[in-house]
Amino acid sequence: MSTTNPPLPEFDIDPRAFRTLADAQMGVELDTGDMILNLGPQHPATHGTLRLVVRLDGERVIAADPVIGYMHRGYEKLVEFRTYPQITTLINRIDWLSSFANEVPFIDAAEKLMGVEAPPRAQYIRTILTELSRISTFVLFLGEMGLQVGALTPAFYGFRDREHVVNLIEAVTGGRFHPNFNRVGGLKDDLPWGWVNETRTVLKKIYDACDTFEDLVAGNEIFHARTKGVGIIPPEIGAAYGVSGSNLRASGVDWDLRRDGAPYLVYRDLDFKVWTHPDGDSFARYWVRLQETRESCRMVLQLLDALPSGPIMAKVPRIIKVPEGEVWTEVENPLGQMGYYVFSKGATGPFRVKIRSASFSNVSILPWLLRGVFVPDVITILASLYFILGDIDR
Amino acid sequence: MTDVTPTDPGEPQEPQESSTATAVEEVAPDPHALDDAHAELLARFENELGAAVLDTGKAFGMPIVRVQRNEWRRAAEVCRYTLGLDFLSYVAGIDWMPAPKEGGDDGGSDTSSPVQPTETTYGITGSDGRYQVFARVQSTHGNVGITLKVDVDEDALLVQSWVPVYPGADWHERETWEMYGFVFEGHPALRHLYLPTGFEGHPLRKDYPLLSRVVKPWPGLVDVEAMPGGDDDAAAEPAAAEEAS
Amino acid sequence: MSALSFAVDIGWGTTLAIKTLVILMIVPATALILGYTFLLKMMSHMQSRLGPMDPGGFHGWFQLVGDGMKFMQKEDIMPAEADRRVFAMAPMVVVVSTFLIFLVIPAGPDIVVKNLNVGVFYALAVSSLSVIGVLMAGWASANKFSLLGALRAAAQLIAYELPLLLAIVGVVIQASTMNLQGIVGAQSTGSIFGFDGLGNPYILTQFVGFALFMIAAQAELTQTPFDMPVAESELVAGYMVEYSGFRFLFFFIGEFGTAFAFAAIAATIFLGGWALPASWGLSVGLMRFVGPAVLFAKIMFVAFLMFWVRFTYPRLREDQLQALAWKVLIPIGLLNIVATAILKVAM
Amino acid sequence: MKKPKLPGVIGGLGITFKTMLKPAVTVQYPHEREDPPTRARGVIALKEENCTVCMLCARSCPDWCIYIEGHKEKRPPRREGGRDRTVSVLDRFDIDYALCMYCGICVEVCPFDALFWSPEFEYAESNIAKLLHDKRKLGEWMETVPEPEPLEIGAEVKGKKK
Repeated sequence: MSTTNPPLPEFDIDPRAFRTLADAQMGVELDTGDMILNLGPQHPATHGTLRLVVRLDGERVIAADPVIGYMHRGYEKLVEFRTYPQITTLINRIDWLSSFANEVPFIDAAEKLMGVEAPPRAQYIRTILTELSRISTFVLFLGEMGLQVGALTPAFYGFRDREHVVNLIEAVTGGRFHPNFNRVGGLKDDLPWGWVNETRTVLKKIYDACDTFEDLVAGNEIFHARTKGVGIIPPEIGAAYGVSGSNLRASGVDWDLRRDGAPYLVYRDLDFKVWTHPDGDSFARYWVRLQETRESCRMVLQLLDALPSGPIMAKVPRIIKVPEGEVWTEVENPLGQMGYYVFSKGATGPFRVKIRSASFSNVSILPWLLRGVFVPDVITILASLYFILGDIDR
Repeated sequence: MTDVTPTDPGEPQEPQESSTATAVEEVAPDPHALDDAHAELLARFENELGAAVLDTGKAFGMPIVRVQRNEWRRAAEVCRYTLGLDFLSYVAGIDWMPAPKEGGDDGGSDTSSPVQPTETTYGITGSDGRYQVFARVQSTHGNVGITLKVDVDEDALLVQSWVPVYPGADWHERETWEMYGFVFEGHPALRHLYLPTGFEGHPLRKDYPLLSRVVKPWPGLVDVEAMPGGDDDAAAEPAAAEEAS
Repeated sequence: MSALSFAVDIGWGTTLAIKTLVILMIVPATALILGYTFLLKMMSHMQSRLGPMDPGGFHGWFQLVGDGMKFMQKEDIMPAEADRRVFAMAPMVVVVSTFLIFLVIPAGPDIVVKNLNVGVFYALAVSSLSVIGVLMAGWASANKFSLLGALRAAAQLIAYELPLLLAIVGVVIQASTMNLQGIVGAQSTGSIFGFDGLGNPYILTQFVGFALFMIAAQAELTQTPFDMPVAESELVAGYMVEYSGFRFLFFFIGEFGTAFAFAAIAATIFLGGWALPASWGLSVGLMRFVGPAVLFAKIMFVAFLMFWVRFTYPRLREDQLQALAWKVLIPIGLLNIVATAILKVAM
Repeated sequence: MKKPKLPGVIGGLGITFKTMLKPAVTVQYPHEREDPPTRARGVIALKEENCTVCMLCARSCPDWCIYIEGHKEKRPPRREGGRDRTVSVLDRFDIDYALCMYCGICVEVCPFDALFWSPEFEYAESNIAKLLHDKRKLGEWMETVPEPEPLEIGAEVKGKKK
């Protein structure tokens, strides 16, 4: 019953050539004028202020041009006027859903430049908190995707279950959204009393929540009809556009920086499965993130069992001066590959930092992906790519 | 190919006080060493491009190569089609000139932001001008990656565009164009990405002031008032003044 | 006609006035009841939250009434390029069709505004009036989103008129009358293979018809999984985007009033309407009071089904929706009619 | 225990029905309260006696939202016969919570432990100017500062000054 997308032409970027295909497709001789529709910047389907200028022929999209920059805070300029502790407070505002995971690569870069190594307990707690912020982002996505496709209820389940995880992060770091808990050389504080057992009960709840989402959304035939075969990203074109993370793994690319890239934190001592899906459509992206949420729960349980004791802060001078040099650190953030290229000239702050955020490239494939697609499918594809505006605009 | 680790020309004026924390460099294995996959990649890249490679270097296990200006697109083609580096991470720009002190040279206006050294030093593979474009490409299966750098002529500001090779470079180049002013030849439509259409000036250049900090007086400027008419000795200068530099 | 003249003999005109007054009050009241119980309380509990608690003290019963008043005093904005008269008329047309449906629904042995012989046929014919109102609203608001919403609504409502009718034809054949009182009577007196303790509610024999009717009603009311015209995440509010204040209140009443009307038709046709099985031997006088309560209970059950589906499912794309209507529902409807006819003759 | 796979369409209905019967999770805020964890960063409290007007917090605040004014005073020597001590006294210590991003750098950088975190969060104002809390108000927050909670097993307990 689900009509698949029309056969997309071999990759090219000239919409003019596509226009004839759209007409031939519709078999409409009379030349109807195109309608320019503005999706956003105030629109419920764009997670924030993304504006999509769409040229429609009837309900079918001929060309889509995302307009971004409404949330541009100019991080790369701000960073040049701040010291390292001040920057950690800033960068966890880039991808504000998994904010702890933003701080880790930058602190890792500073520690590499200074030749400082955070003690094992700090590494373990950092990995736990990164995986917890991944769980909180994905649980929200599992509910949010249902909302974009029309089902109101999963969104509330998503927020309800995510609340437990966010409370856990707040109990440790003090901040629900902006933990600012990383310091060069370790962490600001240790875990509060009874936190480990509390985390185990919460992980049990998240595990059950995943089953609920499996039945309510992933198993629903209407959801299949709306997402299967919609917005297919071929692996080689996805990689050429820099799409990373679950979006690329959903197209069958078995690539996860936690396992493959340069070793960071304690992912090397964990055994976890990298989930991929052959189809590369919106359903595959939902399915991959659902499995990755479960995988993260298992990983945090392993980490909690193997949590070493000991100090959480290495010996680091009070005023941090990072020696001269350049370093590139990349990590597997919930949204994809996040990396910092830090140029330092030996001052208390970096000379220049290139922030490679995942959603920027994930969204740059939209003009290619949205050609010949129905309007409701545009919303499905936007939801399945799962980008955060702060991540796009920096 | 000179294998140079980052040594800035000449010692900076005040001796680099070796803070206790930096682990003793020599004993630990060289942190920049390339694992064999990257070393082999670097070797293959060099014999593919031959003379086009001006300089190579490595930083923390990542090879960096500076290529000639007119070979930039060919380097991309080599990376994508011969070396199989199919994933484009980013394309970005850098301005090596140190930022002029805000509010002229009286200094002390804002000591909360870091004080960068004043002379211009270039990164690992050096640069012949103030501007450079650097990009990173990786392989999604071989988990190797390489960073390429190219110089941008200061008065011509021209760079070859990577869009025909990596379509993903489209947005990255638009951002670098509006932030630094480099014109990418062969780019389908260089127009503003982040900044509003009528925006003049290139914000990420070092000489572009951060207005928000110029407008508001720095709350840290005020000092404890000296005793009225008392015999406060000159030595009781507020301790904070020299500590912050 | 003189049904309502208990003690005093009141003229023809006054009964008509009373009846219209009752109808004018029923529709907003049912919209409030339905909206409150299902949209506010049931939906929130299904989403593990409480819903309004403070307004009106006990469980926030005053919430929708308060909303109604809020809408009334809100400014009634009309877009600059809007087609003023059509923009103003659109909500009226949509609500009128709701009022008209209530004319034929029987709530008791002789409690009905007009007992038409072609009752069912009339009800469904009138319910398709709202399509015109929706198109008028979409076109007149000079807004791309509302235009898209209106065109989707037009295609959808027309496509689902057919399954709606076909579902009813089965019942009409079995009850061999289109008069709603007749159908209610047939169900209460009928018997299934001799056992008449439960009467013969057509939901048992006409289950396919009931399922078909519920799906088509869901589409007629533009409720999920068929709420493309008012897709919040795509078209924000579909054809209602530009409406605010009192006019939006009309749309709100229209939406929930029609939901109540369709639930009433479904209850009357498939669940035996106001009547309890004849074999229980209740007197007509008593039924005159018990009837409306029974009808209300059955309507709430059917409405529960509708809203339960609405809060659980995602939304279909319109081409899938059209394919569902033309390729699946209509063939099933025709088969159902053929089967009923054969059984009718064979019995 | 893989239960027989109901078609998703029916299974979904089951879930919403079950949730309807379970109690809701809403906390009705003004009547019921859910107090934040002890480490929550709600508001910054100032212990005036510890403050020596060293300006470190004002200088390291990324948002530039701490305004301090102080003056020097003569104080009798601690031990008799000693020289008079010149001490800095705080005149004005304002934190502008309209600008503050609750990063906590000031609390950390203060060498004399004059600033503390308190999980208190109910200080919303109708007028934004009132978000500039002066010295007196910051002192009031001191009572709401909780005792530092014990750490998890395996944590190295270092001296925690109040």
